[in-house]
Amino acid sequence: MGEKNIVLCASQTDVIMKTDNHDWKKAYAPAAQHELEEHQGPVLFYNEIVIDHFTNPRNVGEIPDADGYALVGDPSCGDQMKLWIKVENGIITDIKFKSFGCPGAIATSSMATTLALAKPIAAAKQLTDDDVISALGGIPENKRHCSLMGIAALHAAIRDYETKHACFAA
Amino acid sequence: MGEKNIVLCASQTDVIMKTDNHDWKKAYAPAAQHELEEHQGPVLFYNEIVIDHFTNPRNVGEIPDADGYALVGDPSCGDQMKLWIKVENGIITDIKFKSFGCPGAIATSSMATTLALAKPIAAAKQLTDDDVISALGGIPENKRHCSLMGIAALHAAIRDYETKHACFAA
Amino acid sequence: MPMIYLDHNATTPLDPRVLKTMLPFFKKSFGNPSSYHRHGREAREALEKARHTVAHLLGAMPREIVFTSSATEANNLALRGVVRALRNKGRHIITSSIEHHAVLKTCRALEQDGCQITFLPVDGCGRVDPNTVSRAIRRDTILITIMYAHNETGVIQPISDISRIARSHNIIFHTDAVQAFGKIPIPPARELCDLMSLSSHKIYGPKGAGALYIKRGTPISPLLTGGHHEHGLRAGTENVPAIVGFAAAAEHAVKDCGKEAVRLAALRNRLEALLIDSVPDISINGKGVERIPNTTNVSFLSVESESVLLHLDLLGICASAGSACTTGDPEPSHVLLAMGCTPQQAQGAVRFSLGKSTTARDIDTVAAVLTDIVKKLRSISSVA
Amino acid sequence: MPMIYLDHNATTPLDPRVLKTMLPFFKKSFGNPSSYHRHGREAREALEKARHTVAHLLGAMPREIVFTSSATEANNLALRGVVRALRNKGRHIITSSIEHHAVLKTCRALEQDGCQITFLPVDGCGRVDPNTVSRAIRRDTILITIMYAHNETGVIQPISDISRIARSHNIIFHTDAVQAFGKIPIPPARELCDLMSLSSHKIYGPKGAGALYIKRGTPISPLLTGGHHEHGLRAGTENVPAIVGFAAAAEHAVKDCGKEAVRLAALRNRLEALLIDSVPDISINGKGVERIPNTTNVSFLSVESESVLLHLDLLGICASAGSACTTGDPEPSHVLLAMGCTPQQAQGAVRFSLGKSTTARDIDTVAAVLTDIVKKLRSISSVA
Ligand SMILES: Cc1ncc(COP(=O)(O)O)c(C=O)c1O
Ligand SMILES: Cc1ncc(COP(=O)(O)O)c(C=O)c1O
Ligand code: FES
Ligand code: FES
Repeated sequence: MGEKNIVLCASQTDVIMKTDNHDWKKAYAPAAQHELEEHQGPVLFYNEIVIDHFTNPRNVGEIPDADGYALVGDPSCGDQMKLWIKVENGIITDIKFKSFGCPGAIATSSMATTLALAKPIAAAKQLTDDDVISALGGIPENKRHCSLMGIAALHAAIRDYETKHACFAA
Repeated sequence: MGEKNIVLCASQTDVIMKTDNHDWKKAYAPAAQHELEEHQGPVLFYNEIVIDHFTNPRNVGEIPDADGYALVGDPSCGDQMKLWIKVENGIITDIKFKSFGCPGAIATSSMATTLALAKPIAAAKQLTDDDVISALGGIPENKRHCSLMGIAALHAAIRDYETKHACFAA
Repeated sequence: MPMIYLDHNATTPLDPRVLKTMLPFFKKSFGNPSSYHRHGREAREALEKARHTVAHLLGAMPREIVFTSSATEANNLALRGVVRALRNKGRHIITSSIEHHAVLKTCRALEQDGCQITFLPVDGCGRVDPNTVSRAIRRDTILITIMYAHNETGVIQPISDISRIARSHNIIFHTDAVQAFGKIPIPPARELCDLMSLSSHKIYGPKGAGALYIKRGTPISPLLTGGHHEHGLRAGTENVPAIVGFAAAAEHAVKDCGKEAVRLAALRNRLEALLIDSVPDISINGKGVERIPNTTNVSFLSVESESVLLHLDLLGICASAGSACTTGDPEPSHVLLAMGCTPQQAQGAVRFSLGKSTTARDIDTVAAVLTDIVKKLRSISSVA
Repeated sequence: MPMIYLDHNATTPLDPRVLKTMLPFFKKSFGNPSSYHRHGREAREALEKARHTVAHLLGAMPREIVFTSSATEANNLALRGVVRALRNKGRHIITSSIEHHAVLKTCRALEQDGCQITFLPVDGCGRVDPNTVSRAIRRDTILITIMYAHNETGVIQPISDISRIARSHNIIFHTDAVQAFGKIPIPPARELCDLMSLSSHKIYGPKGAGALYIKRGTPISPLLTGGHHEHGLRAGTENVPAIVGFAAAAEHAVKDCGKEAVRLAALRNRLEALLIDSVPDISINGKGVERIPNTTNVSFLSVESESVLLHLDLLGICASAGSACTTGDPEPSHVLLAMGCTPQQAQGAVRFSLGKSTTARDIDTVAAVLTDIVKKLRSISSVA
């Protein structure tokens, strides 16, 4: 009757172990880990680097005579940030931001500005939110969207700089 | 705005007491008691008299030369009982029963036979299941139907006796 | 680090006295209330005693109390149960736009199943105007469901007026009284409504228990079918320890309610006064009207609530933004938006819900700390 | 009076080790898993750890586990959830005539809502013939639900065969594994089925927790709507202590399962042998086929089970007739009737379900006592 899987009175451990050895570990363990993280749910487990950048955000402020400026908002949450850059010889010599946003937004913006500072424009343009997140040592899954804001602002400020620069050149 | 009932920061006890004094006790307490009994649910709270009649049922047995006999069953549960009576000078001088039934059925049958024994036929015919239940000091609500069996058997046995008796007289 | 817990509307610590009443039902009296033996009887007796207690406190009959696993389940049973029982009578439901998600999302689901729902607006203080209820009533209205007191703002609805309107139209009236019961005096259930939801873990009882009051005769179908538990209205082996604990917690809550309400209202008002004093540009949502005494909802302009909360959390202070079960939603509270807050005001809203453990000192600490946090966040805010 | 508890299929005593794992979540870590602060995080961490544990034991991914308040709720979620999700695909369900009421009554309710249900018969041992499953499949069959092991008889269904049939037709397969999990080894969930129901209080865990395994990708709608709990499939503040206890109990059950199964099977067999020896005219329902090791269902001819139970109870012995949730039903067990028992045989059926506390001495006592009880009841029986 095909009941081979169900061995009455056999040790459960056998089955579980078999499971472990064969498919479970291979097929499920990595996924499971990922799933766990994804499903830590709405309560956020920020790591220490993130907390540090949130409580002591770097490069906060404004640059009155900035070379590039951007205001970006996240339509999903209504949060927004402003970012200013100063560029000398193609290098970002100063960068400042202000943020009306969640801890994820503040920390990622802080890290984004840190990464961009002293970088050539070309290099700064290559920065992605993944760079920011990995520099922070990770961020909760449902806060990934926040990290986009800092990067988007950086890129927008660079575009702003380039547009103005292009104008001057023209 | 008709919020008189909701007095912020007033004592809850007031409201509860008001409830007690006014309608609650009058309107609800007796019903509530009844409801509680009814809703002790499937688990049965038999009293000591019932337990006694269940563990030591009176008048168990058969009467081979009975004057009246009946076999009745409860269609809802499939339980059944048999009852025999011996009648002398219009008086039930002996009564015996056998029961394939639940504790309620056994105890009520035992009590029914106890009540009928030594009674004139006329008086025995007046016995009701309420008499049986009150003699037992009550029975769980969902066991009331069981008490019908003993009484039904008694009445049927009397009818049986009367039919035979009528035949003889004819 | 000292802990200050100001999130009692999300959940409360279990009263140690309540835990004590529960323990025997984990240990010696572990029986299934439906079992035919002494262990069953013990459990059954405890269950029915708990039902009696809750019924008495509500001004109801024991038979009118159905225990559920949570208020969410009670709300679902109320709404889905009435809709199913009356499906041949009508499909229109009236509710408000600020209900708890357990009602709101259930209404949305019922909409997909063919019901029509009127979501009533609220005024700037978060109250439903009873006249809008009257006007929304149709011939096929089968149910009005309006919460008693709001979990986010604490605002109390004109529930007696709405009740009267429902009754005069012979329409079933349900109220989610989770945040009202045990915090303020409430009229006897049978005078107020046909259905009322309660939750245990909001009143220092255990998680895993809730109740629905169902007035005798109210047409309702079960949500969970199976054994004959709970008068056939809620199948599943009863969670006896939790139900026993719920009843004990309810008794304590009602008994302590008067004194505690006065005490908490004073502390809450103190918190509000301190914040108004020391933090510029705040608004207190729902302040104009009657609220449950333990709750305040404060919008700090130009800052984002999650950032406030994380700063508080790092200092050992627990508060929340909106209801716990929308934590992680990036959108601002549907409740504050419905009250006419700007998205920015809504984004900066923090709920402080006080409770038994709250002291005046806690309040002073929190006010002081908040002053600094908000100053700091505003200094980096792009909209300040 | 010494107590002998042989009603473990109704509910089990809570393992003291399990209670210990629960207590912190009543006390210090009382938070709402959705709250944005340390208390919330603690609770959330415990919840997800419990999910991980249960998933691992089942051979599933954490995301595939939804915690419910009971197996009844899990069964309802499985059946009603699939029906709702697939309502545009079909309305035919295949089940057996011997399912637990949580499935059977839910099927009846769904029938009223327009579903068509095939209730498969069973053989004299209480097993579904897989061929009847094949034959019952229609183009609009959306779900097959067959329980794993029976609560009344202990009989194990040819579940792998049925699973294979369901899979080969691409039909969702649910199994109520309440009485199998932790008692016998079961194949990894993902290899066996799409949906599987579990209950905590049957494996020495607390009441108030159950689980539904939902294979990734299975179409299903929630039963309880509200907050975003349990991946949106089951709203309501999670009963953290109960869920933590459930996971701990599941771990113990699986770990001890091998040894305990051997021990209980020996005791159960001893009870049966003793009864066969000393009590004439009995039959053991389902004896011919594989059963879970702790359960025996004995029909004592010519006596009524409730009378046997009360005698046992008066002597401190706890057993049951059929499942706990049909206690009080006057009708004989639908399960035994479906197996071809006469009504009289069914009326005389008593279930003994053994467990951790059961000793050989208990078994000897019960057998001896039963011999007397049955003799006594037969002496007054009208059908003996
Ligand atoms: C007003 C209101 N209704 C319903 C609920 C849901 O209660 P429970 O967590 O018992 O499902 C809550 C709390 O979350 C609430 O505040
Ligand atoms: C096979 C089976 N399914 C479902 C249930 C219901 O379990 P719960 O009591 O957790 O609702 C039980 C126990 O009563 C059972 O034995
Ligand atoms: S939630 Fe808006 S940026 Fe993080
Ligand atoms: S249940 Fe049949 S007579 Fe009592």
